[in-house]
Amino acid sequence: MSIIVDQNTKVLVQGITGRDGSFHAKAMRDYGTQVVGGVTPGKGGQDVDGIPVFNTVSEAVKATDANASVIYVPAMLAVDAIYEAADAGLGLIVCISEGIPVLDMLRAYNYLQNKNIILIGGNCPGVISPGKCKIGIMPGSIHRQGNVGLISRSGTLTYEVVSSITQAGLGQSTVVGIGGDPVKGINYIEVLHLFQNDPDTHQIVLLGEIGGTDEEAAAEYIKKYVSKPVFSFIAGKTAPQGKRMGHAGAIISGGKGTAADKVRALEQAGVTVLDRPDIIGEVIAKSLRV
Amino acid sequence: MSIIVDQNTKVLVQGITGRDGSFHAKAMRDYGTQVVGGVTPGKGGQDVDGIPVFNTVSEAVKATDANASVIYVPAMLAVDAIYEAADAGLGLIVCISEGIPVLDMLRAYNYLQNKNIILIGGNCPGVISPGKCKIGIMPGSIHRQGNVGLISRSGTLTYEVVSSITQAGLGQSTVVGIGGDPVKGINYIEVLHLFQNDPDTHQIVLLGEIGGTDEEAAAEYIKKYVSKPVFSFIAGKTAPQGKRMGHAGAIISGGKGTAADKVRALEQAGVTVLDRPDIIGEVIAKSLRV
Amino acid sequence: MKIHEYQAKDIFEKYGIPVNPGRVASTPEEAAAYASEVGKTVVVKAQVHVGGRGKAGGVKLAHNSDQAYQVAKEILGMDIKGCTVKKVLVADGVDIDREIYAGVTLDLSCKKIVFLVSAAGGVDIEEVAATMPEKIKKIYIDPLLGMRDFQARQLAFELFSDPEQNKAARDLFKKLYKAFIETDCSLAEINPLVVTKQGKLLAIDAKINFDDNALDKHPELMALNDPEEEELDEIDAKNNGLSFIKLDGEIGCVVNGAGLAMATMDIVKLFGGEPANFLDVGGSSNPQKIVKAFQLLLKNKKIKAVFINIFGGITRCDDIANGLISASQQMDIHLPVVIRLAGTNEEKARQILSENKFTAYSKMEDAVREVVALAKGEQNVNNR
Amino acid sequence: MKIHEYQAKDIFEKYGIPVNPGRVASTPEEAAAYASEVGKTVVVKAQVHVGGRGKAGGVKLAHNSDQAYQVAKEILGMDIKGCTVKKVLVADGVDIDREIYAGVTLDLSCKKIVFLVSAAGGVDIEEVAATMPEKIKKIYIDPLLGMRDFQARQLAFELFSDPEQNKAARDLFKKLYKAFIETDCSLAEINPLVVTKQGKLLAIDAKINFDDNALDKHPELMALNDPEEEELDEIDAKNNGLSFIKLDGEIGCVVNGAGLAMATMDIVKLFGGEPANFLDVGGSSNPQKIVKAFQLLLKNKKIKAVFINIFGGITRCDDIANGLISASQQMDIHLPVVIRLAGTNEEKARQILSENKFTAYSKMEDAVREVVALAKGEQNVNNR
Repeated sequence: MSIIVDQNTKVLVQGITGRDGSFHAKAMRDYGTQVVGGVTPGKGGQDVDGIPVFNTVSEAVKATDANASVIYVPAMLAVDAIYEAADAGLGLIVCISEGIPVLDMLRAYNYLQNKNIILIGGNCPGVISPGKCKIGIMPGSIHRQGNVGLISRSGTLTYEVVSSITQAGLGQSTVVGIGGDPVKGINYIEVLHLFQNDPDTHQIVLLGEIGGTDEEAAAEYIKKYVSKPVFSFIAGKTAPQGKRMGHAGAIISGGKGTAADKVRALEQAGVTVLDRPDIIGEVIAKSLRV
Repeated sequence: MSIIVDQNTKVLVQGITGRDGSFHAKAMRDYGTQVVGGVTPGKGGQDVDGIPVFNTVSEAVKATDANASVIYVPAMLAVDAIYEAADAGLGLIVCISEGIPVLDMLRAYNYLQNKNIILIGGNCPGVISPGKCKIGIMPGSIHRQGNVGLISRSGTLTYEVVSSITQAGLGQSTVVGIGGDPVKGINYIEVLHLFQNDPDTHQIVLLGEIGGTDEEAAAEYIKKYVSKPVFSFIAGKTAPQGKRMGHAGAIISGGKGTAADKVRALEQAGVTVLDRPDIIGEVIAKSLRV
Repeated sequence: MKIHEYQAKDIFEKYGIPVNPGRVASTPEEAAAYASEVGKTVVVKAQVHVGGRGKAGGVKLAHNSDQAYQVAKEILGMDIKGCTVKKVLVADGVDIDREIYAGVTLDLSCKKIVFLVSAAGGVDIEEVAATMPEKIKKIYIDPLLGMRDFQARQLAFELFSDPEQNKAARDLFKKLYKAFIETDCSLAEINPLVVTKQGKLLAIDAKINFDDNALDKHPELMALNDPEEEELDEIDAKNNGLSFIKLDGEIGCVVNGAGLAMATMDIVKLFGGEPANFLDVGGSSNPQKIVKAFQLLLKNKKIKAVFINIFGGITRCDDIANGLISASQQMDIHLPVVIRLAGTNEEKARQILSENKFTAYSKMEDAVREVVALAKGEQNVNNR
Repeated sequence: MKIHEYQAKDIFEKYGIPVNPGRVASTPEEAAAYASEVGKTVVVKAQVHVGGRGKAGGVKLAHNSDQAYQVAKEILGMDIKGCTVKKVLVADGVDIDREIYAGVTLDLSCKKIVFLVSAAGGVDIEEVAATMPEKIKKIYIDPLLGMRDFQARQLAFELFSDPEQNKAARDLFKKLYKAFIETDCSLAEINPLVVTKQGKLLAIDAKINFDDNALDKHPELMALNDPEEEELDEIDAKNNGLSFIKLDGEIGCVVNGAGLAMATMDIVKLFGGEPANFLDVGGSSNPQKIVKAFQLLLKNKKIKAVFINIFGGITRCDDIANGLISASQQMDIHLPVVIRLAGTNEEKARQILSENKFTAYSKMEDAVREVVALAKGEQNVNNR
């Protein structure tokens, strides 16, 4: 078992004919993901390395029975792509695109409520259940099937930690990069809930960063509902106040959302918070040997 | 027991200082309804025959613990009043106002989905559970507590039938006037569902009229899910095609939604369809004596 | 509210939808003048609020200004399904390559806005819907979200593979949606939307119905109101808060509530009478409405008896009674009037009536029997 | 993107929000000219992108044109929290009766738009929020529905019992919301919104932050960009697809991804170094970005060593390697460079680097140890 994706996930790639779309469509397929089709308006009928391209998502769904979509279109078109995927009945939408206007995303977020659709991102690396399905841009090779579930707001920081887990001889059940934007789809709590109920997830890693109060909210949830061991690292201890650190989310203002706040909240929830990400794998491995 | 309203329903009157609002606020209270307050922007602090008036619904809810609202404001303000009531957390909104622009109502309808709010109307007479609570404009005196549940798209036609039921020595469990507008809140099927599950409702009367296909949809629902005896009358047999008969809903076009269609659908669902409304009470009474 | 093709085209143009040029004309001279101005083939089209004008001979080609004069003369004054043609639209001829249908309306069953397109344009779309539903592509639009780009694409890819036409269509569909929403339409339709031989999209017909309830939001649209002769009474009624439709029978009906009004007509018929009209005095009636109701009824010389059937809810019976008294004072009601009253303020009403020598039934059946008998010239059927 | 008060007032005016008149001035002469034009008391206000200008002496009254000259001279060129004042707004003085706060922003925890008002205006609203939260009224707005009339009423009744002021406030709040939405703001704020002694509402200050991600939708707003001196490098970086913030340390960081970039800074610090900057080359990097990154780093004379830390996902390691080679060819990188590469196309990248006599670590810890040592003048900490 795994959460969100597995062997039966059939993926459409929206923006498949672009530089990133075509590269990662092939990379996902090479990893073993069922990439059943792609969408680029006006390029219907073509193919990308054998993957058929359609003009619209609904057409693609009809032809391929896809149940998930990954979006690689330019930021200004990304929200429309989300609506198109949602409207076509796809239950999982992974939005890689970065730089989406916040109010547009806010509308999409509210539109998707109560629609039984999982949106991951935007501005996220995607989701992978090693050995089963990879949707997104993460390098597949660093992953290994196992029992650590990982949630993160950051892409490359996630790879760092995945890599440390793999190198420590362990593996991942599912890795979910929820993205660094202030308004995004799935958040820590929903993923924590899924991991808590996933029998194949034995430990959970939560990677956070400064800005917002999502980690604090996650800590409260962990305290109440998560019985599995949770490990964490919070990026941005050295960041100055009031500055936006790349991720729109990573901004500290009004004295809220500092690394110290988040670390305190998580530790109070019983989470093991480490001061560097690259040793998380080792620490988990050690905890298992005890 | 009764559906939608009972002794514990606490009602706010939106538009309480208007001609209809003040008249019916008093009439409802005289009937025994808990009319706990009213709202008219700018008249907060006044009272209508002892009923306190507030500037906003949220203020009124805070002060009175109201859980329902009835709207008597002019048509152009009615949708805003619906939003205000919904936003203030009221679980039942009865909109009497007539002449609401359709697209505005369409937006409100979609907004209320999945919000666990019952909207009745607009352009409706309201809802009454005789002896317990009356919300709307129906004359209370013609009602009598009993076991016939009644649903109708028309106001005065409903009174006619209520009156015939009472005169036949029976009474009503709850009478729901869902309103004659093309886009409205609660519809036949939701009310049928509630009546089917209400132990105090033994027979159901469904009053319909030409236009739309709601009665046909109700017939299908009855066939599948309703085991209680259903009696019906469909108004508009003599109406000419393509003409709008007062109710925006009552228009036959494209050969769909004729009285004959509806009667056929209901009869196929096992409903007793009568050719005049004023004998329904007698017919039900007779069915009980058999 | 229905408007004419030329008015709908004006609105479409305001929203940037390309239409073929033209001018409205009330006389053959005006039609000929425009034809000579443009100096090419024109189409002369009857402007009436009913469909099927083509089959009725209300649309004709004219290759020069003499012909334009001639066909305009033929069409003006023509009767199309009971409507007299008072205006024609003289529109520039277009070289047509393809005819498409595009329309926006409400889908009441799913409570969304529905955008329909079909490659089978230029014909009766309801017939296409009935016989070849697969030829119509439907897109459902959430009114809170509005029409999204991808929805315009879904429609456009259904019809156009040519990239430029596809783009033009997407753009046009979004504008049509915008016009629909911003003017509170119940229907906005282009049939046909043509592709010209030059490959351009052009709306050569246009149909808009507005939501009557929303007209107060759009005073500028009220000015477009140009009711057909036969609608005049209905509109006069509406302006007075009544809902009125003339029928063929001899029993005038005055009822409160549309459902009861229809039921009243049904029962009159069931008891052997023929209703002369549908008339709903509406909720929250004031006495003046009854006066207006009688004014409307008395215009209809076929009426032999009047049936007032009131079950008061928000309508108060005493208002109705007062209205009737006023009407009887202001005009000569030379017809027998049968009254049935029940509900809110019924007792007050009975008192007012009895003080003025009217009586009222409380059971509908008794009243119907009497009014049917009176209309047939019989008397005192109920022995009162 | 932040804009100045005078620019924000222009936008508010376009949306019909009443503001007190004024003119922007870059010289004391211009300030004096405006003051003499209006012939009454003016306020001279520093235009900088930081708060607290009042306390810093950047806002002063002037009762005549001489005084306006004088205070403008004092304020222009002043340093406020590191920003040099290059412009002042000379605004007409207002007789103030009450000061109110009104602002619109996002509430990220509930994913709605939040409209805040407070009767305690004219002061630091964040302090009010912290110490007297009950003095702030919040209304949450569903972005799909937009601000409804009743919400404007809820806000207005919180502040105004006078019917006319109440109405004016409702109107103003709706306009502020409209401005917020239509220009894609992240913050639109009036503090204070004043009631004048004449009873009129007037925005005498204005603050707008735009959503950087949405600026492509509003080319006209780009023209308002007037970055402070200290922001210039950050903006230069942004225009080149980089995210850059200058810090005080001596180790220049070039990282892909904001989270890893922050983590890299944290680890550098943990190992005894001091990061000189935050620099995220972003996803989907092209080689040119690395060249730009080095241009930015080399401007900072404090930097003693550069740390390139890349974990390729959408970023491909070979792009980074190629960028580094280009940079080393185009400019004199006189600093030691420590590289760590992992992820997508890592092998390709290692080959490119080795062909050009660079080596790269694969473990972050090793690389950090080396770069910290190099920055301290030590050598070969990892004995390679």
